[in-house]
Parts: sequence; C-alpha cells; structure tokens
Amino acid sequence: MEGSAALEGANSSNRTLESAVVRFAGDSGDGMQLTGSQFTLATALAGNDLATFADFPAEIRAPAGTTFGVSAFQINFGAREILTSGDALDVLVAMNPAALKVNLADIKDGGLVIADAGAFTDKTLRKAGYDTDPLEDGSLAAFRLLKLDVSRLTLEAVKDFGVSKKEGLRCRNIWALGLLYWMFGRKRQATVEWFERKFAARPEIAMANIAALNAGHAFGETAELPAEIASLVVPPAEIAPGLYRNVTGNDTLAWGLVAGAQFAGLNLAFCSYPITPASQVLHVLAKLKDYGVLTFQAEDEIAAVCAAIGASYAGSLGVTSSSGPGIALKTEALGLAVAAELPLVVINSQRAGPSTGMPTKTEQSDLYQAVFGRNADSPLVVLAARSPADCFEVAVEAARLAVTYMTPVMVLSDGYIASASEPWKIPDVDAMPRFPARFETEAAGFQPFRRDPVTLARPWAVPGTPGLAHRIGGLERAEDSGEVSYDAANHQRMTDLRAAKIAGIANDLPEQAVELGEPSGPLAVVGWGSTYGPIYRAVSNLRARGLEVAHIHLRHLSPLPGNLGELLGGFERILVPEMNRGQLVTLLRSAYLLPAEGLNKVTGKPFKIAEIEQAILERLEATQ
Amino acid sequence: MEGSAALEGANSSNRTLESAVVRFAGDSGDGMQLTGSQFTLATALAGNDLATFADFPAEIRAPAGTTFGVSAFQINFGAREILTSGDALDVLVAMNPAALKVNLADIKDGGLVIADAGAFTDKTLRKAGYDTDPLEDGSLAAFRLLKLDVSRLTLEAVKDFGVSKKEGLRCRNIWALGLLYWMFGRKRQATVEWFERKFAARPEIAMANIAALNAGHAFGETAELPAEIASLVVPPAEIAPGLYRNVTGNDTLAWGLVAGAQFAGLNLAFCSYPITPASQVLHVLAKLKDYGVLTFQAEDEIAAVCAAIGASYAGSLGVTSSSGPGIALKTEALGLAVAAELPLVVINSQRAGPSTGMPTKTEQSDLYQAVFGRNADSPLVVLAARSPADCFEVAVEAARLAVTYMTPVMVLSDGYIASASEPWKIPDVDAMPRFPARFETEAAGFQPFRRDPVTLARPWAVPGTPGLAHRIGGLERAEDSGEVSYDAANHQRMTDLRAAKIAGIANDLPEQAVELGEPSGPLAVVGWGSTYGPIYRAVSNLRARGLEVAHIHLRHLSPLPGNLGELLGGFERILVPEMNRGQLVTLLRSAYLLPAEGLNKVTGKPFKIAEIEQAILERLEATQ
Amino acid sequence: MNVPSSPGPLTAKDYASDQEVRWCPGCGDYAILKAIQRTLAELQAEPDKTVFVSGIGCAARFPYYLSTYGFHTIHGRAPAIATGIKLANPELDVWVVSGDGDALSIGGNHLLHVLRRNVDLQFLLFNNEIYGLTKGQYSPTSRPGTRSPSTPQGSLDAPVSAAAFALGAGARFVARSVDTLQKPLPEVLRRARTHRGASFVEILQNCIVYNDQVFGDITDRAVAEEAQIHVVHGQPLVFGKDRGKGLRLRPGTLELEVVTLGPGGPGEIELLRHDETSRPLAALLAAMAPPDLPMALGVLYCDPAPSYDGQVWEQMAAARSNGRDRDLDRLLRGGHTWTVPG
Amino acid sequence: MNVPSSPGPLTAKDYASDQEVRWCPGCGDYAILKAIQRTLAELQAEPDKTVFVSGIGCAARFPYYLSTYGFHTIHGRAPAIATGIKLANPELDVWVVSGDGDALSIGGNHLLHVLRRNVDLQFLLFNNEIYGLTKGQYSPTSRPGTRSPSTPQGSLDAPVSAAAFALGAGARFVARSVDTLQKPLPEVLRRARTHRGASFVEILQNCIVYNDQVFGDITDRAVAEEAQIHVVHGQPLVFGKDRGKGLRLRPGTLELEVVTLGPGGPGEIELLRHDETSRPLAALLAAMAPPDLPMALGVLYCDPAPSYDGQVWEQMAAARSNGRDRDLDRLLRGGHTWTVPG
Ligand SMILES: Cc1ncc(C[n+]2csc(CCOP(=O)(O)OP(=O)(O)O)c2C)c(N)n1
Ligand SMILES: Cc1ncc(C[n+]2csc(CCOP(=O)(O)OP(=O)(O)O)c2C)c(N)n1
Ligand code: SF4
Ligand code: SF4
Ligand SMILES: [Mg+2]
Ligand SMILES: [Mg+2]
Repeated sequence: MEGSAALEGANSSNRTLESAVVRFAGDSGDGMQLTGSQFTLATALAGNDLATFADFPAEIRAPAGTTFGVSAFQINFGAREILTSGDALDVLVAMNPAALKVNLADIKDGGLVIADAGAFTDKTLRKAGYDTDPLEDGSLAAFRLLKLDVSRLTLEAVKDFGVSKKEGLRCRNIWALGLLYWMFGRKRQATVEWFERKFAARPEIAMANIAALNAGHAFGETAELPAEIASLVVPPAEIAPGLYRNVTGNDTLAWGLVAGAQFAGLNLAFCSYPITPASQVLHVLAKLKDYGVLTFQAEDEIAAVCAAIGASYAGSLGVTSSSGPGIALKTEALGLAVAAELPLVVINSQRAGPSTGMPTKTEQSDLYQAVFGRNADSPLVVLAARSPADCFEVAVEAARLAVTYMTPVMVLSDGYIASASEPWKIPDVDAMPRFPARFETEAAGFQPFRRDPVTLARPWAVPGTPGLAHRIGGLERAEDSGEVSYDAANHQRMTDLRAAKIAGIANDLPEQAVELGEPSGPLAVVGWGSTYGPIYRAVSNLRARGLEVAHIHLRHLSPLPGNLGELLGGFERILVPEMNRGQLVTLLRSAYLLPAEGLNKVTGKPFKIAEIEQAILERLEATQ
Repeated sequence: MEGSAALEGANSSNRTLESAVVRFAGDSGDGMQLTGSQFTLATALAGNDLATFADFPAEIRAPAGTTFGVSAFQINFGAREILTSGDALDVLVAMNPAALKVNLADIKDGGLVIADAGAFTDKTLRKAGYDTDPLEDGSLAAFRLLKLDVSRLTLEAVKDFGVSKKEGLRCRNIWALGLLYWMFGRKRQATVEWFERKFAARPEIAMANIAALNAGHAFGETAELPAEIASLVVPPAEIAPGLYRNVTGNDTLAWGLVAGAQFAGLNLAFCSYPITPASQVLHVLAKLKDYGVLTFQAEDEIAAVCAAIGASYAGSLGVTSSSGPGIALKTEALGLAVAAELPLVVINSQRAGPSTGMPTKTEQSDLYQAVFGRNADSPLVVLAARSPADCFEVAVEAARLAVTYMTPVMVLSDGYIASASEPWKIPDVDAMPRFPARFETEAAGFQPFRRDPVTLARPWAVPGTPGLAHRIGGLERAEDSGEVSYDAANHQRMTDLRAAKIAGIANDLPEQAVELGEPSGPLAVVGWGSTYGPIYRAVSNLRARGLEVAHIHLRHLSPLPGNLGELLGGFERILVPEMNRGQLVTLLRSAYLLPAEGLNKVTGKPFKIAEIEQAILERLEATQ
Repeated sequence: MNVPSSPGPLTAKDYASDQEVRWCPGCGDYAILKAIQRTLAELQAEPDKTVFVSGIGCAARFPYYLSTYGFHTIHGRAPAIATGIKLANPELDVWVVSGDGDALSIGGNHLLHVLRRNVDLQFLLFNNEIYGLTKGQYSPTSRPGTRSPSTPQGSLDAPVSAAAFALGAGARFVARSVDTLQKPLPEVLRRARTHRGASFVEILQNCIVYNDQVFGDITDRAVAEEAQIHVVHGQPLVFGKDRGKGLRLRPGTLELEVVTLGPGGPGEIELLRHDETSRPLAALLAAMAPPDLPMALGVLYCDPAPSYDGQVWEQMAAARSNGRDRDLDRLLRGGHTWTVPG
Repeated sequence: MNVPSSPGPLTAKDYASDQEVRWCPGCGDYAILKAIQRTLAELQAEPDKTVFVSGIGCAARFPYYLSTYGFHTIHGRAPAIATGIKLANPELDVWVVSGDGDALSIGGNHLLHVLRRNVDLQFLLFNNEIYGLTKGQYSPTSRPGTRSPSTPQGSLDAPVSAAAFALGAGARFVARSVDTLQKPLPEVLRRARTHRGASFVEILQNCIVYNDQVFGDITDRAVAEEAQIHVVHGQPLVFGKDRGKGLRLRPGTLELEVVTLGPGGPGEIELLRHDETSRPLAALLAAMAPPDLPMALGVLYCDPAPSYDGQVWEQMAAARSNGRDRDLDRLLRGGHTWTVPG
C-alpha cells in the first residue's frame, strides 16, 4: 500500500523505506505550507517521486491553538511512482496540541510523532480540549514519540541574529524541517538559497531561518536519539528523464488554458468570480497579461459566464471558472452558449456540497450538474482531470474541442486536484498539436448556422468581419440561415443536430484505454477525476498480488468514448469508486445497461488506497 | 383515433360523429380565444367530453394578417372520453388567409374549411404570402370548402345596433360561432347571457354580438348549404356525474397550491417572476388574497426562490414558479433549501429550449434539470402532472410531501398543460385528506437537525417560537445539533440521510398502477406528464383492436415508486414517448437496467395519437 | 448578407435588416428604431463594426431589425455579455438595448456594474413602465397603484428612478429622452455614442397594449411644453410656453422650484444654468417629475472618465511590452525546476 | 437552546450564542458584534422574535454568534430571503448582515430592490473594501489601484459608493459608521432598528489580514477629528479639532466646502444644518471623502415611508375582510360550472 510501506530494519540506524508519508501540522500562522513546500523541493531534488496535499482551515485566520485552526501539509514520497498523498502517516510533525489532536487518527501504528513539547502548555492544551498532556499521559503509546522543546532549541539557535523573540519563534517550523532533512538525508542547499532570495531585504530573518535549519539538522546528527528514531533512506525512484517542477492543479489548469488558447491562435479571456477552491486559477492567470491573457473579475458568476460568452462571440477564447454553487448560477447562460453554438470553456473545481457545504473539502459531486444541469436538451462536452499534472492536457483538450466544435466544454477538477501538488514533467510544447481557430471571412453565401459536414460546427463569424453582419440569439434558429424560427420540423432537426454534434465528438477521441490490466476479466474498476491515484495504486497493489483486476479511467464523460460500452462489456463486474453517491454509475448504467456498482465516499476526503483495495477484494471474492 | 373519428352518413343531412375536432383561427385581434371558450362551454353543457388547446403567437400583437400573428383555439369533443385536443381537424374556421395557410396541414382529408371570403383580399393574400387565392385556385380540393363573406354578413346583422363598422367587424368571430352552434346543435343561451353580463355597461356591443350569433345560426338553418355540409351530431358522452367546470392547468395548479396550503394549515407565500408559460399561475393567485395567499413578484427568479425559502423558514408554505430558463437560475438556491431542509414547492412549466428556445411551445425537457440539475448530491422530490385536471391533485401532493418531509418538491408542468383546458369534476375538498404541518414548540431537548425516525424529517422551528432560537445555514451541519461541522464522518452521514429521506418517500407513495392493460406482457408504454392523453388513447385504440400493450404513467419521478422496477420487469419491451431526447429513459435504464427505449419528439408540439400508435405497432411487430 | 449596398454615404434605411418588424402596431419601439437608424446614418457608423446586444423583452428584439451585428441574449444579462465583447475587442461599437424589466429588475446588478466600471458602450433603456413581452405585469418602474395581472389590487412598491439609479451607480453619462421626440432623441443618441465610457440613456417608450399613455402627463401635446424641460449644457433651465418658466434653487435649500419669467418674475439671470458636469445638479434634474416640476430631457450628466476596457488594454499593452510576448516555454519552465537525468 | 436565562433585563452578553467566534484576531467584525449585542440589549430586543440573515463572507458568519434566530444563506441573496421572512411574518425583527462583495457585487440587485421596496428590516453592510473570506481579491468598493490576487497590477474600475448607491436605489434610511466607534455605532444601529422600512447602514470595517488600515485616512487617531464629521439632524455641520470647522455650500453652486470657524471665519450661522429628510443633502454628504472633505458619519438620510411588507398585509387584510375567508369550495365552484346528472 502506498504510504504504508513497512519500515524495514527497524533496529539498524539507517533504515530503507520504499515510500514514506510525512505531515507537518500546526497553527495557520506556523508556516506549515512553507515548510512543506521546502521539504517537497528537497525531496524532488533527491530524486523521489512524490505527491503532496495542503489542508487549510476553513477560517481565514482562526484563533491560535484551536483545533479548527490547524493547517497541515502532507507529502508522500518514494522510490517508486507515487500517485496519492498517502493513506496514513509515517511521520507527524505536531507544532502544538491542536495539531496533534486533529491528526492523531491518521498516524500508522508505530508511526513517528515529533512534537514541540515547548508548545504544550496548560493554555494550549486547554485550547485544544486536552484534559491531560498527551505527551505525558501515555495515550500515544501506539506510536513512537519524539518530544523536543523545539521552541527553546530554536530560540537558542537564532539568538545571535538580532531577531525579536516573536520572529525567532517563527523559525520553529524551520528547525523541525532541519531535523526532517537530517532524518531523510535531504540536502539543505536549495532551502538555504530560497531564504536568501526571499529575505534579501531582511538578511537577519534569512540568517535566523538558516541557522534554525542547520540547528535542527545538527540536532539529528549529534543528539543521542533513541534507536528507533534513526535516520531513514528513501532511495530515488525511477523517473522518466526530463525537466520537472512541482505543480498544483490550479497552476496547470491555468497554464493549459494559456497553451490551449495559443494553440488555437486566440487571445484568452478569462472571466470569473472568486470562490474556493477555484479562485487560484484566476490569480495565476491575472499575472499572465503578457501571454495575451485578459482576466476579468466579474460582479458575479452569471456576469462571468456571460462576459466569457461575449468574449467568445467577439473572437477570443472565453473561459469561466467556479465551483459547484457558482456553476449552478451559470447554467442558464450555458444554455445560451449551447444555443448560440459558441466556444466556451467552463472550469468547475468541485467541492463538498450541497449548497455552501464544506468549501475547503473535496468532492466529485457535480458530474450530474455538468452533464444534465441545464434546462431543455442542452448537450455539451464534459471532461475531467485526474491529477494536478493532468490538468494541463485536459485544459488544452477543452480548448481544442470548444473551438473545433463551437461548443461549451466543462472541465471538472476538484478541491483535491486544485491544491494537491506533484512533480510535473514539463512538456515540449512545440511538439504538441495545434488546432487553429478558423474565423469565417467569406461573405458570399455566408449562413451563420450552416454546419461543417464533418464536425457539424457552425462558422465562427466574428463582429468586425466585413460583410458578415448577422444576428444570433437564444430563440430557436432556422437551420443554416440562423433566423428566428418557430417551425416544428426545424426545432426537431436543430435539437437532433445539436445532440449529434456533441455525440459525434466521440469519433474524434482516442479509444478508451485500460490503465492497468487486461481489456476483459472478472472486475474493472472504473474511475474519473481525482480518484485516479488511489484506484491505480490499489489495482496495481492487488495485481502485484496476482489478482485479476483492471483499472479504466475516463477523461471524457460527455460524450463517452466510442468503445467504452464494448470495453466494459468484457468485464463481469464493474466497480466505480466516486466521491459522490454514484453519479458516473448512473451514466454508465443508462448508457450501456451494465450492472456497474458504486463505491461511494462523501466525507470531503479522497479515497484511501486501502478502502479501494478492500472493496475490490470483496468483489473478487464474491465473483469467485 | 381520437380526433379522427370517421364522419358517418356523409350523405344524410344529420350525421353522427363519435368525436370531432374544430379549430378557430384568425388574427390575434380576431377574438379566437373568446370564440373557442364559448364554444367549449356550450359543448360541455351539451354533455360532451372535451379537451382544448390555445395556440398564441409569440408576438404580443403581431401585425394583422401575417402568418406569425395567427392565433388559434382548438377543441376536441366527443361522445366518449376525450384525452387530447385532437390529432387532425374535422373543421377549420379560417378568419383570414394567414389563418388558412398556417393551419392547412392539420386538416383531415375531407375535412371542412369554413373561410371568411370577405377577408380574402389582394392585400391579405399578399400578407399571408399567397400568390393566388386558395379559395379559388383549387388548392383546397382535398377538403370540403365553405366560403362565406362572413364580414359582410356580420355587418348586415349588426347594422341596427349603432356600432361602428370596426366594432361591427369585431363580431365576425361570433357570427362564425353561431354557424358552428347550428352545425353541432349547440344551445346559444349561455353565450347570450355571457355577452349580456360582459357588456352590461355597453349594451349595444352585447346586442350586436348576440345578433351576430343569431345570424350565423340562422344562416345555417336557412341557407341552402351544400349537402356535404350538413348539421352534425356528436352525442353526449358518458361522464361521471358531478359538478364540472372547464379548467386550464395553470388554474388548477394555482388552486391545488391553495388547497395544499390549507390542508397543511399554512399560509401560501407564492414568490415568482413572470415568464411564459408560467406567469398565469401568478396571475390566478394574485387574485386570491382572501384565501390567505400572498403573492410576491420578485426582481428575478433567484430572488423569487429565495423569498419563498425565507417564507418557508418563517412558517409559510413557500412556493416559486417559473419555466426552464428561470428554473436554471434557481438551482443554487434549491441547494440551500435541500441543505437547510425546508419545505418548498417549485413549479416548472416547461417550454421548448435550449435557452430562450420557443417560449410559447411545449416540451418535456427539464426532467434532467429537475432530478439532476444542482451542484453536489442534492436530492429532492420531482412530480409531474399529466393533464390540466391532474394539476390540482399534483399540487396538493407537492404540498404534502414538502411539508411532511421538509424538502423542496419540484412539480413539472408544461406549456401544453398550462394553457390546454378540459372539463374538471370539482372534487369534494372536504373528503380530501389533511396533512397539518407540525411546528416545533418544545424547547426542552430541541435540536434543529434531529430527525423524525420515520420520515427522517427535521423539526420545523419557526422564528418567533419561544425558546427555540437557533442558527441554520448552507454550511454542512452536524447531525442533530445542526451546528456547522467539517467532520468527515458527519458529512457522509448527513449526505446519506438526505438521500435516504428522499428515497424513503417511495414507501409513502401508492404502488405504481397500470393505466391500461395487464401488469406484464410484450410491451409497456411508459410516460410522464402531458403525454398522458395521446399515450392513453393510442394504447386504448390498439387494445380495442386486440393488441397486447399496456400503458403506465408516472406521477412520481423522484423517488420513483417502489414497485416500478418489478412492474417494468414484467414486460418484454418498454417504450417511453417523451417530448425530449430521452430523459425518463435515462432514469429508467439506470435505475432498473431494463432496455427502455425512447420515442422522442421535440417539435414544440404534443404527440399525435397516430404517432404513438405507429410506434407501438412497430415494436409489437418486432416482438412477434 | 445584409451588407448595405448603396454607394456613397449610408442612409437610415441601410441600417435596416431584412426582417419584418414584429412589435405591436403603434408601439413606441418603432419610433426608437427609426431614431437609431437615423443616428447611425448621421454618424456613418460602420455596420460591420457595430454590435447591438440585448436581453429579453419586446425592446430586446431590437437587434434583429438592424443590419449590424446583433446578439439577442438572455434576460437581464446583456450588459455582462456586452462587457465581454468590449473586453475582447474594444474596437467594436457596442450598443445595449434593454427594457425596464430587463435592465432594472433581473438585470439591475449588471447595469450597476457596467456603469460603475465605465465600459465604453451605449446602454439604452426603453422604459415603458411595464413588462410588455410577458403580457403586462408591473415592473420596477411602474408607479404605485399600477393594476396589472400580478397586482390586480394595484402595486405597492415604490418604483426605482432609472436616471437616479444610474447616477447612484456612478454613471458618467446619463440622458433621457422620449420615443416620439424625433429631433431630440437622435441628438441624445449621438451624444451617447460620442461619449467614451458607459452612456446611459433612458427612453420613455409607450407600450400601447399594456400601458398606453402612461407618459401622457409628459408627452400629450396639450401638456408637453409645460411638462418637459430640454436641458442644454451652459444654458439656463427654461421651459414652458414661450419659454416663460425657469428653474432655480429655492433660496437656502437644495430644492428646485419653478419660477415664472418675464415682467414681475425673476430674469433668466437668476435661473440655474445647466452644468452637465455637476452630479448634484443631475440628481436634482433626474428627480423632477410632473405635476410639480417638468420632466428633464436631454443630457442630464456627462463627465467623462477613462473607460474600463481602455484601461484594461493599456495594462495588457504595458505587460506585453516586456518583449517576451507569449513564450509558453518561459511560462512553463519558470519557478523551481529540476532535471531528472536520462 | 441558547435561551438567555438571566432574570430581569437582558444584557449584551445574553445576545451571544455559545459558538466560538471565528474571525481573524483583530478583525473589525468583533467590534461590530459587540456594538450589535449592546444595541440589542439597549433595545431589549426579544431574541425569539429577532432574526439575523446573512449571505456568505466573513461578515456573513455573524448570525452564528448571536442567541437570536439566524440564517446563514447563500452569497448575495440574504435581502431576498429576508424579504420572504418579512412577508411571511412581519412581526419578526429582521436584520441582514452583508459584506461589500455580498451586498454590492453578487447581491447588488437584491439590495437595490429591498431598498426601493422599503421592506422593514435593517441592512448592515460591513465594508472592508475587499473579499475577506476568499482571501483578499478586490471588491466593488476597493479603491482604484488596489493590488490584490486578482489585480496584481492594481485594479482599474471605479468603486461604487455604498451610500450613494443606496440613495440612488431609493432607500429611505441611509447611515454610516465605523467598526471601532463604540459610541456612535450603537446609536446608528438603534436609529436603524427604530426606523420602519428598510434601513441601510454602511459600517467601515477593518480587515486586518487583507486590507489593513484601508480606512486609516479616516480612523487613525491622528486624523480622525479632521477626517470625520458626525452629522446630527437639525445641527450645523461642524467638525474638526475643537469643532473648529464647518461645511457650507460653495456660494452659487451645489458643492460643499470646508470653512474654518471662529474669529476671521464665518460663524456657525452660515453653515449648513443637517436635514435628515433632504435627499440632495444626503447625496452631497455621502459623496464626501478625505482628503478634501471629511467622511460623513451618522444618519445621513431618514425620511420614512410606508413599508412594503406593511402594505402587503394591509392589502391582504382588506381582501380578507369580505368575510368569506378561505372557503375552498367558493374558489373551486366559482366561474362557469355545469352539472352532469347522476
Ligand atoms: C430568465 C428569464 N426570466 C424571465 C423571462 C420572461 N421575460 C421575458 S421579457 C420579460 C420582461 C420584459 O419586460 P421589459 O424588460 O420591461 O421589456 P418590454 O417587453 O417591456 O420591452 C420577462 C419577465 C425570461 N425570458 N427569462
Ligand atoms: C455563489 C457563490 N459565489 C462565490 C462564493 C465565494 N465567496 C464567498 S464570500 C465571497 C466574498 C466575500 O466578500 P465580502 O462580501 O466583502 O465579505 P467579507 O469576507 O469581506 O466579510 C465570495 C466571493 C460563494 N460562496 N458563493
Ligand atoms: S407589448 Fe407593448 S412594448 Fe411590447 S411590442 Fe406591444 S406595444 Fe410594444
Ligand atoms: S479575512 Fe479580514 S474580514 Fe475576514 S475575518 Fe479575517 S480580518 Fe476579518
Ligand atoms: Mg418594459
Ligand atoms: Mg468585504
């Protein structure tokens, strides 16, 4: 199981692990995200594959020391391919009692807890709701415990740099980072350089942090740590050669949109309204004006999608982005884009609902809304990204389909993908296919709704083009001429054509492949979106144990790939893990009349590998 | 076939028909709706069963004489049960060339065309796009043609009453009505009285109209009409005894809401924003303040649904109403109602889409939106009304489920039901079951999200109740206490409970019955909503011919009735006629893995009986 | 299609599309259509660079009747769509046509924001104080007591004043005219089109079917002279028969009052002069209505400021002046990278 | 639950719920919460008849912290939900709590309509000129040039003035205060609650995390006296150190100017007096801002008119006075009926 590779050679002082899961947890103000991202960088440079996940509190800045104010950063890294941020923790770094309390349940039996004993005071214990000190009362007996007064040790380390006590204590996290660097044999250089750059204007802060880092490291080297807390080795993974960087899904989505627009030869007009966890896409793009990217923070989600539609009408690639509740507000306007047959990309970073739900928690429950959530028969394209790195390609694909087929395309991301990160092999963009948009320019015989015989797309005749002035709108339009029509037969034809255009896109998609396993057999596990990692790892673990199970993962959800029905028909059972109550299951059952069954988790958290493994085992037993 | 009962005894001067379809067509200003409703009344009083349909132009007042300005009123009446407004016309009354042109295709071979030749002038012919006069050029040879200068005859009839020529010509429709009254042996008395009441303040207008009516009637009696235009007899139908009135679906929906609120012991708070074809519900209710009905025309659909939610929160039965595009705007707020678990009724008078589509045309294409069209897993109840009369019961049922289960309920009506009319046996409301809403009043142990063990409904604790002050909202709430909770297990439980609450309603529904035929066999035709009439008639016609086919019609679409899967499993084939591209089919296939197939019509017009008959025949042949 | 084919200057007719106009006979929209076609001709607007955007309503059918580009969108959202159009291509001349329901009921938020952002477009609000297309319900501009299908006992809520709302929203150009005023209306439209930034024009429009003569107290020939004041920048605020009346501030207050000119009354010199750039004056003018005060027509307020779309493109241009235009590799290979050797 | 249990008059504390308050330490919302709890105590508001309704945002968490009924709804829609509550039960005392994004961005339309309809409720707009909850994007009230995650080069669009917007929308009560002004703020809140109809109160609120000190030019101790004017109905408009400055109309114009009082300057007698019932004056006051003019605080405008909900219920009562209350049979058997004999 990923994230639960057994610790080997527990008695030697240099144990080797196939993979390890570390979580840094503390108050929002304790710099956990920074600590985590530095650890990530050092780990990547050490040649491990990895995946990370940041878990923020819902509050902007919750009162210090409270359980609801705990901020955490988790990294899973290994000597093999890493696909999830890990089921259970090998190491928890707890900067205060609340951080310990909130994360306790996720630690493996025998896992290591590093706690800043200096932060376990009567007051902080009470804030966290502890009656007795867990570091003392034996309640952590199932784990290996390393309690250190990190606060004091840090203050000592930084005392020579003229920083205030408050500033000094802010380096606690970096002291702990130093210790972890020692523990996993990481190099400090990149982090040292980062501090030097970051605090160039305040060298004393840079120096204090560097000193804390070194002190933590030195502590590991010199202190007589108990035998079971030895330094650990996670050997480098076999990773395809290339240039890498660590990315979140919101980064790659944003860049993929930029690339997609470029490949289409268009300006990008990104019109959005902030909402968790989608806002970051806007933030990334707002800095990219020099890439022909126009961003517009609209007054609401309706204005955002409408401005995007207006921009597409005027010849840009209009894109809008939101999360579930905001997407709900856009559905009327999406109908207009379907009717007017304009390109449009809609990003939905799904979060836990219904209604406001749990904005900072992940879910996959907007598939129904994406496929069915509009008035009338209003088909459009739905794609889903499986991982932060995958977002780039999916965004490019969305742009391609929107422009080629003159249609809205909805891209489903989710709260996990949006803020999880993983190393990304930077693609050779020159080698990626272009799909230049073709603006209509020919006035002779121009008809705004005459379709391309292959794609069924109508021409894109942009205002400003001489001789093509015409009127379009949301009233039903006559085939070809596009003039308002209430004709019964025309409405039937246009309805059928709109459906045929979207259905026909299946012919323009690659055949659905099998990720892992044979193209037929007793059990296929079918997923979409961010369940990719846990499904893949679970299936591969069980296949390694000789079990016959396959993994199929969908990128295209509407239309479904042309060969999918046949492919699924080759399996005796179909299991569909989803972070919802069974939405893809509905699509598959109705499309193919196959007895797909759901494995459903709606907790705001991703699947654990073990959960999927167990469900597979149950199904396989039932089959046998 | 309904509406196509053969004319018998075509040579006698007093032929008897089982049923007949008459359409009055003219300019919007020609009073066709008034003519039709008077004819309807007289027909009902004559003891026929009947159904009517009004077809307005999309324009408020289109220029006179244009084809797009034609307004029509159709009535199907018979000596047997009448369920649709009729496939094809036995009689067309055409007040001008445009009316003839637009309606020509719907006339039966051998049907009768009555045309006001006085309105067929060069100018009006040109307006309608005729090159030659169809009354003269032989193009109507397939029909029986009665061309009369109704304009002149009317002016003669009214000349003694001191009305202007313009006012006199306005009586043309009534002259024609008089002729039809003669033709079908209708009594004039009710219409005479209606004019007297209506124009009490302008007796000369009343008298002119009455004179025109009488003149038309007298013309039939005295003129030497060609033999093939004889007077016709449609004998009275066998109709259950009782008190009747003629109703449209918008009337009965409105009244059903009033009754539902009363049965729950609540005030009705109806919050809406005008949209075709839903507005009429607002108009009807706005006049019913003395029934404890509060109506609120909000600034938009979002405000309308939110005000309804607020009203429910404060202890009224909140209801909102719209059509597809407006419902789309409400979906975010519906999620709040799902999350807050408040009663709410949402009426959707479906119309042809996508987007603005064809606002005056009917469609059934919002089933997806109703069942699936919200972010996240947000289950609610969906009901559909099958006919104008059925709307009353469905509205009451919606109120019952909303209040009993503390849930939003969506009622699907459509443009056809909204403006079609049929005789309605006025129910004995005293005999209908009550379902009084229970407001929580007990402060001891009060928990805003503690559920009733049977219904799983939470208590309704209305602001103003002493001791129950509490806070609710759209963030996920802890089971029982309702306090904001980000707890993973709680979110899973609450998600499951919300789903279980809605699914459990199936236990509170009657078993799904078979309308016609056996509970198993080679073919079931399954419908929902306004396809009821044509499906029922088609199935009954074919059953009369000895064919084995059943009709099943759904009122409850979410949850589906508990026994539906088993019931449908008893049929070899399942045919689902829908005025969309197959939305119920998706639900049935995914729920039961049965190979339901669609018969889909998306023209803005209801199914013809013949279309369904033919599809059934094809399926039965294929089965045999 | 619909390419104006006449050689030489375009005439009003060249701006008409080939579509049959489908308003009720006698509807005020016809007059407005004529006025706009005349304005376009006067300005020799290029049909291919002109876009009419509308929401839903009778008024919103407008684009179909012009030979320019046109987009008949959804109810209330035209300002947002127009904003997108302008952002994508600021070269286009964009007109939004809207009704009182479209603009001030469902679309109020977008109107607010298009005005405060000062997007360079013309926003025409055809105010007939009723929902025409949906058959006559009262609207947010309907007067209290309006009986309509949704308010059979008369409406209760106070109407919003379109011009006051626009001023409150921060509009930099606010004007008012009347459908049938075929001289002043094109002039107001010309001014609106010439103004850079969002130009808000309320046009009082008669709905002959559902609200006939609702502006009779302003437009009836018998009262027009006394009930209308046509304001002109820099000119004293005079009106009435023989221009015999004027407006001044009631001394010591912030209220306007009517004074009679000529012998016995104050001379023009004491009157207020119209100052288009004064927002407080515009607010006072916008609030006037018969019977106590005349209805102010013309350009009530005009005080240009940089347009939003203009500034956006300046910011874009500045960002792109770094010479590294659109290099994807630079974007993707920025940040912390590392190489896994082959 | 949360029933204030103290015998005798309720204290501010009795209006606190048992929930831990979850704003950032130092957030201005804490001060506003305190002020409201004090106001409720002063008015001895009945917790069971009081409802706080909010949208989404930091400000919108407000209802959780009060022991009254509370409904935390969806972004921007609180005014509409509150309208429904008031229509269903006009006896309830309804407060809406909203942020600048909630009220003026996504919720602008509902704010417009709740104000013009004059629904009897208090609308509190916590204006921190930023989107707090979503981590610091600029808002419609942010000043031009605001650098935020969505406007890294600085925002371009002109902000909307909350008070000017409210006046343009037809509000009958418009006031403004500051989070930390713990004397004037409860007084303004008390006035708002006492006013029948929609009371609009803008509260300048410091977001310490994303927009710290944005109101420093008004609230900093060093400038407060010169940068604030607390207006009082009927009193001359004076402010500044030792009340040494006043406001008057620049002669012959509609503009306000600051004059220095005392020897050499004009006496108080020449100054404008505050008249709460004057909408033009309110508009002038609402538009003032440092550095040229002080920020006007207090009740800028109050001119009551019948409330919408009140009128609706009057109309209902009149309709129901026919004595045939709710007889369903009368409804269903009305119109044209006929009997089919048995
Ligand atoms: C989302 C949505 N809601 C409601 C409607 C119905 N509708 C169409 S136009 C209109 C109001 C028209 O009034 P106004 O804007 O004043 O235009 P007018 O017809 O008077 O010119 C309404 C309510 C719609 N088409 N779409
Ligand atoms: C429909 C919808 N859109 C967007 C959001 C995200 N969102 C929540 S609060 C907020 C803005 C908050 O700003 P403001 O109203 O000024 O409140 P503050 O946090 O500053 O108090 C946004 C954009 C949401 N919850 N729902
Ligand atoms: S309903 Fe009124 S506004 Fe609409 S077209 Fe007819 S007259 Fe004009
Ligand atoms: S983000 Fe700003 S407004 Fe929100 S709680 Fe923190 S300080 Fe207050
Ligand atoms: Mg209107
Ligand atoms: Mg804010």
